[in-house]
Amino acid sequence: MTDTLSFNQEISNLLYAAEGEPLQTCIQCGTCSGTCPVAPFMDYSPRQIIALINAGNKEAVLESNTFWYCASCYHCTVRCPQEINITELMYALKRYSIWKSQHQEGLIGPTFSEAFVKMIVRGGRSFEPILAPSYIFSFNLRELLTEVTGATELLLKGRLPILPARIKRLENFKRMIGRIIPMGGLE
Amino acid sequence: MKEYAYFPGCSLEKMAVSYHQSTLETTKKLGIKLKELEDWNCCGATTYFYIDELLAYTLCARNLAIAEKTGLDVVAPCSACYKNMFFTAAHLKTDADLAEHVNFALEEDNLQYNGGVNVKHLIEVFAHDLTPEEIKSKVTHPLEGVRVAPYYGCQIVRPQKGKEDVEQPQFFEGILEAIGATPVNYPLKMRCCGGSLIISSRTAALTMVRNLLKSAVDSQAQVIATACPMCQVNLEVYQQQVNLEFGTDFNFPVMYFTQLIGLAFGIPPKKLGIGKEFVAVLPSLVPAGKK
Amino acid sequence: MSDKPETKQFEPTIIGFTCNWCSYRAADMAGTARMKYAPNVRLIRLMCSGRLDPMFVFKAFAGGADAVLISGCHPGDCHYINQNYKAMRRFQLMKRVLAQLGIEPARLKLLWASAAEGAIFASEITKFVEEVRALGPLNFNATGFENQPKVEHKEVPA
Amino acid sequence: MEKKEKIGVYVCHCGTNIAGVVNVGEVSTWAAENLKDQGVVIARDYKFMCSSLGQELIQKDIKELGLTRVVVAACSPHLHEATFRNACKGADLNPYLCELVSIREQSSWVHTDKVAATEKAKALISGGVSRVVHHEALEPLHVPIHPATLVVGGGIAGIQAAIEIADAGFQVYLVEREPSIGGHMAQFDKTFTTLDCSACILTPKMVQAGNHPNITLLTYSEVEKVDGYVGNFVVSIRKRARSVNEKDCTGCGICWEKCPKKVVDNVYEVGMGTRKAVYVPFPQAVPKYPVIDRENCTYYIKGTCKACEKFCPTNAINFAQEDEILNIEVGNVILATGYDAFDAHRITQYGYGRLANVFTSLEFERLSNAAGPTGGNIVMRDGKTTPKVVGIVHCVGSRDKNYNEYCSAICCMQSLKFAHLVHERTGAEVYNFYIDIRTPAKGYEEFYHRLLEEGTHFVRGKVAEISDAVRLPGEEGKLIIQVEDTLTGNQLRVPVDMAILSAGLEPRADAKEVAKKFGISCSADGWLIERHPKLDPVSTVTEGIYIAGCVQGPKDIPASVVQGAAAAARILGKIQQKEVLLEPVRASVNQDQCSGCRICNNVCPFNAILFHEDTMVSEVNPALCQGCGTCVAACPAGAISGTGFSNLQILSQIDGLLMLNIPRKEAVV
Repeated sequence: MTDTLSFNQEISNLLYAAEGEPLQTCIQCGTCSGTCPVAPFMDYSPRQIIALINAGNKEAVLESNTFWYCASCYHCTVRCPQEINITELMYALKRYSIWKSQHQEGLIGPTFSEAFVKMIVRGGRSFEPILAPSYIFSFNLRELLTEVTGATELLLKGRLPILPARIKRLENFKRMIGRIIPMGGLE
Repeated sequence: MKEYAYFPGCSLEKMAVSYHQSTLETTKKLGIKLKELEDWNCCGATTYFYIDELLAYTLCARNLAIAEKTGLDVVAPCSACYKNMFFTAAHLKTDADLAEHVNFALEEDNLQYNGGVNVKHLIEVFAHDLTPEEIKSKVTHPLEGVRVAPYYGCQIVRPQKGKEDVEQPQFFEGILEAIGATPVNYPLKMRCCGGSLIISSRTAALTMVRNLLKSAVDSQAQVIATACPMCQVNLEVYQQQVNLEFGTDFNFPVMYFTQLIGLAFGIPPKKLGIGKEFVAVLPSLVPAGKK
Repeated sequence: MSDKPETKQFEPTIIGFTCNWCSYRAADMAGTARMKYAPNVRLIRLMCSGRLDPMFVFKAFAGGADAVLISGCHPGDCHYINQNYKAMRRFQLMKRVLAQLGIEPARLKLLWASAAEGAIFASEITKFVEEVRALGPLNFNATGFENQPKVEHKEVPA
Repeated sequence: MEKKEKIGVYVCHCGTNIAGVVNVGEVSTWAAENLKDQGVVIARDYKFMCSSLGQELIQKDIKELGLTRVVVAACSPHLHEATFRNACKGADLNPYLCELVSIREQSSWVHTDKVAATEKAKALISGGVSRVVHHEALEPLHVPIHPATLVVGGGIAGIQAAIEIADAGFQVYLVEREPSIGGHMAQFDKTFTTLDCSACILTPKMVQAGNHPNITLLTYSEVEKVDGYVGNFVVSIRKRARSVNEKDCTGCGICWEKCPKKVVDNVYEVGMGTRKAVYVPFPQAVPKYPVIDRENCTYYIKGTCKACEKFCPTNAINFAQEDEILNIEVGNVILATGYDAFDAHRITQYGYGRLANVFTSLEFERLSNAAGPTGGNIVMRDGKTTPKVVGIVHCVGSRDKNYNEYCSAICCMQSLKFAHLVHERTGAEVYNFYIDIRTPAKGYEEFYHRLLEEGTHFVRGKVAEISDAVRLPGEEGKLIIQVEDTLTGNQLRVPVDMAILSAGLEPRADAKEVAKKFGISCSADGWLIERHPKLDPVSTVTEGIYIAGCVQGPKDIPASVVQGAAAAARILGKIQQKEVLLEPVRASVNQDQCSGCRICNNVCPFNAILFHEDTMVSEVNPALCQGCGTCVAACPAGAISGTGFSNLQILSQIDGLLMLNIPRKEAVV
C-alpha cells in the first residue's frame, strides 16, 4: 500500500495529527501569501506550494526555496480561513526534503539545520562559534567575513562563549536520542 | 512569594547574557524566585522540527520532565523556547501515543513526563501573574517621556495558545505603562524579525529587520523593547549589516523589556547587562533616569 | 450463530432510544448525509427522552442487549420544555442500579444530539460500539442470576 | 393474545437506495418465514413502496388477505409515515395500525457492510412487527385554527408576509423591536442590481403595512412568551413604553426639534450620525410616533427638562407611561427577525476602529445615502476629503473558519454596488479584493460585467491586513492593503485612502433564545432550521411556526421577499382548512390503578394533569397534554398509559429487536 501514496498524502502523513485540516481543503485565497513577510523572496508563495502539492508536482515543490525561507512566524497559520497549519506544513516539507536528500542547490538551510542538530546532539546545548564556520565554510567568502566581523565584536562584548557548552548527563542524553533515531544518522 | 522553574535557554548563557542578568535582578526585586532547571538541554529552536518531529518533542520533554520534578510552572524568557515547550506540553497532554514514545526515550535519562507542567513566557509573568500595581510599587525612576516601541515578534502569541488576541494584544503596552514609559503605536509590532533566517536566508532576514527598524523610527520611538533574545540580536547586532546592505543609517537601541524595568526600578545599569550592546542605550534614557 | 459470517471480533448488540424531535432527526440527518457508523445499534423512537421508563433499559439488558444508548435533545432544547432533564436524572440512577446488578455502568450511555448533529450522532455511536466491544459480551442471561459471578455489594456514593 | 393479528410486511427497495446495500429479497423471505408466530401472513419487497403502485399493493392485500396490521420497511417516518397511513386509510384500515420502519436512514445509507446492514434491517422489522401488534385504532385530534397570524420582525420579509395575509382578509399582528418597521433595508441607499433607491421601493410597503385595516402594528415591542400549539398559540407581547400617547400624537416633529439632547445613533446610523433623545429613527418611519429613549433623556436622568412636553401641541408626551403586556391568540407564527451585520472589530488585522478610514458596509450605506449624515457625499472620516483610491474587501467575517465558515451570499453583489457608487460619485480608482465572485441570480453576472467595463480593478486574493505601516514612496498618509494577487502570485501593497469592509451576515445575537421561545431549533452557527432545506424551506419542525428572510440564512432582498410571501401562502392554506389534525399521542390515567400519589402532577411540563381531591385520583386533560410521555414513565403504579407509545408497545419492540440475538447468547453462556 505504501507505494501508492500520493505526494499529497505523504506530506499529510508528515504533519502532526492535531495540525488539523488536510491540505486539500485549501481554497487558494492567498491569505497566507499576503501575510507572509518572506513571500517576496520565495520561488513560490505558500499558497502556490499548497496548490503544487495538491497537483502532485513534487519536483517543483522540492526544488523550491519556499519552505527553507519560512521564518516560522506562524502569522499565516493564525489567519488561514481554513485553519490549515501552514507553518507545520513547511516543517514537514523540510523534513521530507532532508529525508529524500533533495533540495535546491546553493541553499544554506538544509546544511545548517543538520549542523545545528548535530551540535546539540553532541553537547546538549548550542554554541555559536562552532556553528558559524562549520556551515559557512562551504559557502562564500563574503558572508564568512561579515559573520566573522560581527562575531569578533560579540566576543569582545563578552557575548560569545569560548568553549562549547555541554550538559552534565551527556551519555544518558545521547542514549536517549538513540532511542529515537539511529545515532549514525546524525553523528 | 511566587516561585517558578526557570529555563534560560542557550542564548541567555552568553549571547543574551544581559537578558539573563536583568531577568534575575528584576524578579529578585519583585520577590519572585526563579529556580534554574538542573542540567537542562537546548530546546532546539525551530531546527529540530526540520529534522525529526519526535526527536524535537523528546528534547523538549526532557526539560519538561526535569521541571515537573520541581512541581513549579516553568518560565522561558526566549520566545522560541517558550513556543516549543508550550506545544510539546500541549501535545503530550492530548496524545497518549506520542507520550509513550517520548517517555520510552526519557527512560535512558531516568526521567518520565506525566503532563503536569504549565509553560509560561517570562513576559506573561510580568503581564498576567503580577498586577500593574505590584510593578508600579517598585518603580523609583519612572521612564517618563520615553517613547518605547513594544516588539512582540512572533512566537509569544502565535500560534494561538489560548483566547488572547493574536493580532493586536496589549499586555506589553501595559507593562511599559506601569514603569512610566510611553508605548508607541507601532504597526509592525507583531511582524516577524526573521531571526531564524539570518543565517540561511540572509537578504530576506535583513529586509525584515530594516522594515521593523523603519517602522519604529517612523513611530518616533526612542527604543525598541523585546522579550526574546533572537529578536534582540537580530534587530540590534545586524543593524550594521542592514546599513551596509540598504545604505541606511540606523543606530537604534534595542533593549530587553527587563532592562527597561530594571532601570525604572533604579537597578544600576551594569547589573542589567547594559554595556554589552552594539548600539548605546543610555543616552536616550538619561533624561528619564535623572527625573 | 449460523447465518452470520465468522467474525474475528465481538459484535455487540445495542438498543438505542431516541426522542422524536432532536436525536431521531440527528439519525435521519446522518442517513441523508450518508455518514457511516457501526451497524450495532438498533433504535427505538420515543416522543421524548423523558418517556424513557427505566424498565425499558433493564428489559433490553435482560433480553440480550450488550449495551443501551439513550439520546435526546440537548439540555435546554427539549421539545417538551425540560423533560430531558428527567431522563438525565433517571440515567444517573440507572447507572447505580446497573452497578449493583453487576453490569458495568459503562454499558449505558447518554448522548445529547440536536437535529443538526448527525455527524456527532454517527461518530458517538461508533465510539460507543468500540467501548462496548472492549467490555466484551454482557455475561448475563434472561433466566436469572444463578450463573452470575458473585457481585461484591459496594456502597455507591449518592 | 385473544385474537391473532394478520400482519403484512412490505420492504421497499427505494430504487438502489436500500436494495444497493440491504438484501431486500432475503429480508422479506426471512420475515415471511420467521415472523409467522408474531402474525406475519405476507411479506413482499417492491421497488418503490411510496409509489401509487406500491400503495395499491398494500391496499390490495388489506382487502384480499384481511390484513389487520401493516409494517412498511422503507425510509424515515418523518418522510413517509403519512403516505402509508393514508394508504391504509384508503383500504379502510385505521391509519394508526400501520408502522413505518426506517431501514434507509438507519441502515442502507449509514452502513457499508451488506451482511450487517441486512441483519440490522431484519432486526428492525422484527421490532416493528412486535410493536404493531399492540397498536390501537386511533382517531386524529381535530383542532380549530385561529385565523390570526403573528409576524415577528418588521423587515422586508416580515412586511411582505404581513401584507399578503392581510390582503387575503385575515388579521395580522406585526411585532417589531425597533420604534419603526423597515429593518436593514431602510438603511440602504441603492439596491443591486437595478440601483433603485431603497427608500423609494420600501416606503410604500411600510405605509401599506402601517395603514392596513387587518394589520395591528406593534413596534417598540417584543415577544415575551409563547404557549399553545398549532392553531392555538397564546403569545404575550411586551409593548415598551414610548412615553408618547399614540392616539394624541400627530407625528408633527416639534418634540424632536426642541429636544436639547443629542445622542449618537448606533442603530439606524450605525454610529455615523446623531438623533435626539426623543426621536423617530428616520423621516419615513412607520408608525410616525416618536419614542423617548429613557436611557438618554435628560428628564429621566436628572428629573428636569420636559422641553418636548412643553412644546407638544397635542399634549401627547406621557412620561409616566408604562410597559404594557398584551396577550394575543394566533393560529400561526412567522419569524422574520433578520440578521446582525458581522462586527468588523473582530478581525483586528483589518484595523476597523483603529484606522479611521476603514469603513464597514453599513457605514458606507449611510455615507452614500442622500438622507444620511453626509447627505450622500462619499467622504473620508474627516467629513470633507473625497477619496482618490478606495479598496473594497470582500468576505469579511465570511468563508473563514476563524469567524463564520459559510458564504454570506450578498457581499459580492453589495461590494459591486459599492464599487459602482464610488466610481460614479467620486471618480475614484476602485479596487475589489475577492476570493471568488459569486453572482448566481438574474442579472447579477451582467452587473459584474458592467463593473468590469467601468474599469474597476479586481484583485483575486483575500486581504491579509490593512495597516498604516508606510514603507515605500507614495504610501505616506495612506492605508496599505496587503494582499497576494493570486492570479500572478505577487504580494501587493495597495495604498488606498478608504477601505470598505464588506461585512458578512450573522444570526441575531439572541437567535438561540428566540428559537427556544418558539420551540424550534437553530443550526450550530445560529440560523433557524427549516423543515427541509430544499422542499420545505419556510416551515419548521414545529407545526404552525414558519420562518422567512435572513433568520433562516443569509439572503438578499428578492429572496427575503419570496420567503415572506411563501410563508404567508402556507399559512393562508392552513387558515382556509379551518382546522388541523393532530397526532393522537396523548397520555391517560387508568383511574382504577391510580394511587393518587401526585408524582405525575409535578413532572408534567404543561400542567396538563389535574388531581381530583374528591376521588383522590389524577386525570390528564387531553387538550393540554402534548404527549411527551414523561408521566407514563414516572407513574409508580403503572396507571398512566400513552397512546402510540405504550409500555407494551415499546417492551414488545425491544423483544422484537433482540429476537435475532437469543441464539448467540445461549452459545456464549
